[in-house]
Amino acid sequence: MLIVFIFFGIITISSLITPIKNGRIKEIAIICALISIGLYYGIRFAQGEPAWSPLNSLEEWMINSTPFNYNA
Amino acid sequence: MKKLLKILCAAVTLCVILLSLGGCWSADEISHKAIILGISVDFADTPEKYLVTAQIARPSQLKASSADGENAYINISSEGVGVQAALHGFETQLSREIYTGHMELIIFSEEIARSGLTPVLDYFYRSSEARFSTPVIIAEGRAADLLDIQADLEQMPVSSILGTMSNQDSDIIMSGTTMGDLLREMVTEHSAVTLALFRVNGKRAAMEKAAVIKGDKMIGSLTIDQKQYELLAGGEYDEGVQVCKIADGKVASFRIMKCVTKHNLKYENGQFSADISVNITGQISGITFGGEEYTIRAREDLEQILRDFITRGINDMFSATKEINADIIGFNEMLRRKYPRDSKSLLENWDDNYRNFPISVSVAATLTGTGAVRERVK
Amino acid sequence: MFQTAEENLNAIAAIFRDDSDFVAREFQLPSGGSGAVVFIDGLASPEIINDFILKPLMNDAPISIGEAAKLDTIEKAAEVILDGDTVVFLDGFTTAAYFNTKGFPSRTISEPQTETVLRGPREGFTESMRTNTALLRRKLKTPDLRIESLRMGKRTRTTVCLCWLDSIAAPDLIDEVRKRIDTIDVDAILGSGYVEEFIEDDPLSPFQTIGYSEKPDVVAAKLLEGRCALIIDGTPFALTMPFLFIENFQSPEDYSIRPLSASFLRLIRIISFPVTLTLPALYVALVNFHSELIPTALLYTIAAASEGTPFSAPLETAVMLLIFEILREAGIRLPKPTGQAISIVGALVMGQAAIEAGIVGAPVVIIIAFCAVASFVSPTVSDAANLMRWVLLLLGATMGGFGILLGVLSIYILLASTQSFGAMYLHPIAPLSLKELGDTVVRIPMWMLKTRPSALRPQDKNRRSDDPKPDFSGGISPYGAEQ
Amino acid sequence: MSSVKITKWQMISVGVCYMIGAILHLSEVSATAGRDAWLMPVAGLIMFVPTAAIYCLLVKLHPQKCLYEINEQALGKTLGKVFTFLYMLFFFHICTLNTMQAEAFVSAYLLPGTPVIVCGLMMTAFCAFAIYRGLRAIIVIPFAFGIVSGAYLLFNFLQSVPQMRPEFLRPMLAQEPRVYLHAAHIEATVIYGEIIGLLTFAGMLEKKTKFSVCFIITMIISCLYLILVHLRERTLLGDLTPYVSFPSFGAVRMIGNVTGTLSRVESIYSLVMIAFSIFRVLITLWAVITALKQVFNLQSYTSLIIPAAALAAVYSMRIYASPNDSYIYGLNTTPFVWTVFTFIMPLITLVFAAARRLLTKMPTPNTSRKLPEQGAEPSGAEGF
Repeated sequence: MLIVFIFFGIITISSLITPIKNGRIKEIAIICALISIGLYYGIRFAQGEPAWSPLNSLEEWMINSTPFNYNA
Repeated sequence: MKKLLKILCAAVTLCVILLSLGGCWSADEISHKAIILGISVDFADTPEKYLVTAQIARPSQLKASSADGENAYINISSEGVGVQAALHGFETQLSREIYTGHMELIIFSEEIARSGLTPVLDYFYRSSEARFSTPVIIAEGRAADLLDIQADLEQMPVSSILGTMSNQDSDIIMSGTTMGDLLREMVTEHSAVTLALFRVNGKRAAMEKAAVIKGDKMIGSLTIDQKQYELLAGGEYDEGVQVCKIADGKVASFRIMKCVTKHNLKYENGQFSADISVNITGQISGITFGGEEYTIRAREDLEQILRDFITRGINDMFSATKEINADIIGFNEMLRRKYPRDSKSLLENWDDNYRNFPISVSVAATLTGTGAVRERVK
Repeated sequence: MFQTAEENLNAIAAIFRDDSDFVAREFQLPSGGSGAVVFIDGLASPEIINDFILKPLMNDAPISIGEAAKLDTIEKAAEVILDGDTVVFLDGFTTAAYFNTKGFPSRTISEPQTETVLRGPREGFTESMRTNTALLRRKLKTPDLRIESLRMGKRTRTTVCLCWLDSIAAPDLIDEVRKRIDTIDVDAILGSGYVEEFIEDDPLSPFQTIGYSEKPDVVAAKLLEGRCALIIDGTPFALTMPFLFIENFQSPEDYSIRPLSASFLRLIRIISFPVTLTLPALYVALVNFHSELIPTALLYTIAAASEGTPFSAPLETAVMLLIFEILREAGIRLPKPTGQAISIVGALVMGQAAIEAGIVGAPVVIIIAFCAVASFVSPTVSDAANLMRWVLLLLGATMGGFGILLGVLSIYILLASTQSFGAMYLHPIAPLSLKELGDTVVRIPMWMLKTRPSALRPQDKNRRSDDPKPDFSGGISPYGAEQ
Repeated sequence: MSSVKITKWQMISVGVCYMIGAILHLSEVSATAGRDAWLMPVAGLIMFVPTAAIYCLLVKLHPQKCLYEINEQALGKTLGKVFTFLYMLFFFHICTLNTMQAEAFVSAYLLPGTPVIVCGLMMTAFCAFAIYRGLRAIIVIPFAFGIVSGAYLLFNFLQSVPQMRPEFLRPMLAQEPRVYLHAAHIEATVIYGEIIGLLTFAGMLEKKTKFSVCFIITMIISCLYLILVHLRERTLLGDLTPYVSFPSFGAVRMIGNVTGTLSRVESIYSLVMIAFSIFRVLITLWAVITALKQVFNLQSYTSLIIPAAALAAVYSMRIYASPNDSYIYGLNTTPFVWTVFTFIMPLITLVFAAARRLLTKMPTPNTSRKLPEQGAEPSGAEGF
């Protein structure tokens, strides 16, 4: 299992090479943001704890305190 | 461009190595699998435990002719609190992993059927390997004995039981009720379903009765004839033989080729009633009495005999089912579908109302031929 | 160039430095002054030189050779000599003249070994470019068949002929090919493979995007559809561009046999590609992952067969596959092309022995043999299939049906997104055009074949006029019918 | 956008394959509507008509423009970018929801031993490869693949016909209207609403084909397909439907060995279903990446592909606490969240676009036919 994580980690990092080569800062920033979010979720998943997800918390709030649900 | 090429090649080779290392999680060799063909579940001697017996095929013996004593199967049994625990017990005895992907038969003993099937069936319909289309049967006495019968024409007892069921199915009586049908009936309340009831006499298994399951408990059994009339009344009758015993020594048997059944439910001034019309076409297949008068010219009397016999059969089948108040034809479903609102009150306690639910039966029989011979050989 | 023939002669002799096959012959002109004839023995044919150049020069008669031109530099003279022509230096002239006296020996026209045909023309290209272009001219006797020759390779200076039909081929295709050929700066072009790798679209993809053929009628048919061909001096294989994936399954045989059987054969070729690609992977996936799909009786035979064998199913398949690859390669290296058949027979015998020895199960040998035979049905695509088969086997062994599904979809995407000189590779299937399926997946009769493949963007779309096929029934009344 | 030109039938085949990919969402609809689930696609389509009208009008007002360009053209630079970013989040959630459901399905039925994350990563790796090869390859998948698996689905349906019991469908329409409203709302937003993904490449249609024609044909074909799926589910499973986790797959498990040899056909059926949901993941991932390119207006998105795919795979593990939660939320709140994205936001874009169109046309007499003011108040059924 760990091997698969390492393998996909290498591939994602390797996608940084071309933008660094031709110096596109915006792309590097976005890729780093994506990778950091991915790491956050990857680690939370590896440790088995739940992670914050916008959709989950939005719908939790809708169920508890708004009329917008069918409470089936 | 050159750099990209290098990365591409590196990535591909890395992927190949890692995939082969990390993969093969859920791959298990066929030769490391114990292929289970049939499972029988009994109450174990120690209370609260089940004795599960599994029939496992031995492929290498299959090719060799079974004459040299080595049968092509082995029966393993183990005890456990539930079916899952018992199946897990097999792992300790067997050299291979158990594989239920090809399971073709599930047998429960009558005691378990009478005490309730849900705790036992639960494992089967949750597991991803079992199929809803696996037939379920009930065994009188110990279910494990059914797995030890002598499989004369087949290589394995399970396939010989399946063989008898499929002949019966096409010929007269038993449609192999699958796990899916059983589940569907158990889910709809107040409805009942019939399963084949096998009994071991000597070295062979014979199917003489049909167990009636209501909810998830077995509440009684029907004889083979009653079961046949239930099929006639329910409209699931393909073809078969109907033997009418008029008096001692005088028997007429007919070959039924087509049977069209219509149920129409009536609801007048608060009173529900059902009218079943059965239209049978058949052939004379054997007469053991009578002289000149019972030939083709006497067709009307033979049809009359067949009509009376079937009407009486269906009526006493309904009276039998009303006794143990199991609505195996499924009138409650028909009523709910036809009169969803008005039948609500009746269906509330359908168990008692079924007892005095008026069912009228009208049978029409036409005989189209007398087999290969036109006249009766004196 | 110099004034006198002698200095010119010495200059060119300096270039060739007394090679054994370099011949220089001085002579005196009857009207005074000396001259020299220079040629390479073996490349130029001595009879033409003696009768048509030396004799007239000796007695002041005009030289009557068709192809002749002037030369002004010694280097060009050397280049021309190497082509097999003869150069004549005369006193008092600063330019020389060269005459076409090519006469080098070349193979006679024979039936190509790789593309054998039961019924249809049997002549194949040879190594000399002139005969090849001549063969092509005989097939396409139209004035708008352009044959443009270019020089490639600094050292080998091989001449390459780019041929196309002016009224059909798309002009931008020809410019594109010409542009790509000019970009090649390599010192040697010895075979068609060199050129192919330099100018093809997707160097890394295992599927070829440039077709090759040894038969002039096949090349002619492709030119008529709007492609262009590259005939390379010194190799019998002509390259045809652009190349579509469906051409792997079209064989010249199809157009000379009945349309129904031709369509049936073509469907078999098309089906054999996915079979040879996915069969071993499917077997491994079925046995290891989804064994509930196998009918129970077959499950027992497979289980019984693989009872005693030491290897696991994927390893066993991989070992057998490797053995068959080695045997196939050995079969090709055997002198005759029938070697391939021998290798398969050898393989089956070896497989049988392996089964008896209990190393391999019987089902595996059957599947691998069938898969190897299926790959011979369309040889041009079989080398790509061999590679892809291993990738799919790996995916099948690790992820089962799911892995194979991803693998097959990836191959489909790889094919669908490759282009060959601007033409979509999976032309009639990927961007689907139903009326083009006629000549590709199934061969409709000739008189229904009205248009050229639209992917090649031909200038003039239809092959024949639109009038329907005349109905000949009832033309001649059968004999003895007129009572 | 790139110079890819899409023909009419390619757009329709992409739309239909995209809709078939929603097969794993259908358990919510059959759970609410139960016996009459097979009528819900029609009810959902009727409730979907206002949204469909908005999409067609949006594309008509901005020919040859994709969703994101429409946003920027109609709403101006900044608000357009905000809307595109919200759409990107929406598409990202659809993509991860589908990955999660497909993963759970694969690891439950096809590869019991393989960890779920590996199935997810393999799926998104394939999607990354497809996007890397370009839109021309993605557009071409559905046609050839659709025909092969369409033929198999038909064969599978015919195979289950002998065991169908039509009487399970009766009594029809015997439940109270609130149930039908709820099921139609789910159908209109969660299943039909996600078709907004098609708008992201609606601009690449050829000149001569109109988007609304393709859109209507797609909706009709997918509605027919959904009816068939529910019909088979109900007639095979009867009252078992609420108990089975994947009803459309559970129905296939009921088929006995009708063809004699091939007895357990559901593995092939599940592979075909997974292929369609992978296609849906592919389209939504492509929409996310092009949205990123549009919002931060980068030159090329090729380097973004792999990180986005890897994030989709990892995030799909933790989008909900467990796959069953998605079923519960799918019943209750997801329809409302999806209504905002699939109905409200396009409605606002349309209002802006129409207003902008009127302003530009105001000085000159309005020669062209007066555009029907589409900003009609959503019909009662749609309300909360």
